[in-house]
Amino acid sequence: MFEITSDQVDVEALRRGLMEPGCGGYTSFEGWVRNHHQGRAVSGLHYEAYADLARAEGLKILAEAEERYGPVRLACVHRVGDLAVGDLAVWVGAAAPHRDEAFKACRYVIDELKQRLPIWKKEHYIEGESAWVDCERCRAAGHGKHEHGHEHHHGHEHGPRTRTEDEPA
Amino acid sequence: MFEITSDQVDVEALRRGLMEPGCGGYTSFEGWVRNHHQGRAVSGLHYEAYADLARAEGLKILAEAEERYGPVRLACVHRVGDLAVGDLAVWVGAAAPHRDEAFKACRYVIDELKQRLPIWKKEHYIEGESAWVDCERCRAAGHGKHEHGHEHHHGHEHGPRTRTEDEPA
Amino acid sequence: MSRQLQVSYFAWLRERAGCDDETISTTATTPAQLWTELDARHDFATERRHLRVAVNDAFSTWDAPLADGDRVVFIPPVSGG
Amino acid sequence: MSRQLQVSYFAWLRERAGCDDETISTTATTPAQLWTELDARHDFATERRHLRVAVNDAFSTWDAPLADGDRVVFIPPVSGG
Repeated sequence: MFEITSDQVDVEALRRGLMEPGCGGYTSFEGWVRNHHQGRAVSGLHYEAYADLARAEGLKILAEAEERYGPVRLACVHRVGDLAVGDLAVWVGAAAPHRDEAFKACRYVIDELKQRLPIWKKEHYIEGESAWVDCERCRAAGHGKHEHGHEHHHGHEHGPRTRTEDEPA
Repeated sequence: MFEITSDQVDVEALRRGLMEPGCGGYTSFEGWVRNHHQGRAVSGLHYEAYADLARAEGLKILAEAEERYGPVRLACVHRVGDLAVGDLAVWVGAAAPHRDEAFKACRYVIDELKQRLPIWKKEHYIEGESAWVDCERCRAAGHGKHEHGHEHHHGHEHGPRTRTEDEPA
Repeated sequence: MSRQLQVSYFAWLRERAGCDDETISTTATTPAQLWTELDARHDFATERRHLRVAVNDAFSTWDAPLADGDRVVFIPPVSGG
Repeated sequence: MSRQLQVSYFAWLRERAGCDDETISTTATTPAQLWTELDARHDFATERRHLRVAVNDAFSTWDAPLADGDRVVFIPPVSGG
């Protein structure tokens, strides 16, 4: 089950949906909107998705995790729209006979979706600006603003991008 | 927060207790009672704890995780008493600024507590027997019944042990 | 021969284009050619190598042939999760 | 000189001993000596090297000195989680 939604996520219902008497280990991951990012105070953020492709790619990631670590019961929901600090942005759940597979499958899904899902985050800062956030992996590599042409392991090329506008938070 | 309890675990309350505006990543692990173990159909189980030492050792494990992966907000609850298939036996939650630390701290806690907490599991089988379960690491190493003297990395020595009695499930 | 393409924009490409979607009459036969044409019109202020492209809601190469009625989406670096 | 010790049992050691706790008057000065004495009485059917020991609710070595009133617990291989 993979879903892109603008509604609040019912974590308890999702968790119950993965329960199965053959599963002894359950791992979940939740991404929460943080009050800071790269030294700036964040007041909230907006997620925008290319929903048709994001759903297809999300299901593909879950299928890959099942193939690598299965049998494992997996589900994932990603929010879109306006979110406040503390809101749940993404939820991943994995239930498996043993904990190792549950942990690895859960981690695989969140790592891959951060790199591959066509979803974009715009941060609103306390000082009253907003900015589209650059790619996590580019940031980790310490690249500057779209001046490089490295290749990521998923075969796509791109550069980091942070665009700032004079927009109220 | 580390607790040994014979009461049902309120996962939602524990999760909310870890929320903090500086945390962007939350990972939880739940151990559920499985309907099978090493090829035998399980009807339920009983956990017995040396509670005073288990609490001290549990807090020590949480402190070690904090030291290795902190800042990270951690909590853990282990059930004792009679549990049915599907019941939650153990819960670990970890909230950190980023997901890598949340995953690693959560995994560290569950891995360590399985090796170190003085808690014992007795399985009840569908066929009507019960047995104390042997140590996970001994089982993984393929050892026979307490005929070896290997040393585990926590510095203690022990052998696996499965004792079976003619007791109704 | 020109074809009609449906182009959708997201994130800062949408803001540069000033619209969510547009229907384009073009002689471009590949996403690469279409990008060059639309970049000239909208000035996206980025380079193509920073983007991926999807045709009809599936990731595509830049030199895939485009057919009349195709939906094309240029995909900036993602930041979900 | 003998001392009074409080001994608690868990899991299958408890079942072999037939009790949760017992107060022992003993000349044993270490957990190792106490184990030998109690194993002779209860026949635990295991070897000491498979166990750990706790004194006053903290893990201990087998050759630590025991004092009057100490609580001693022999700890079989654990299986929590």
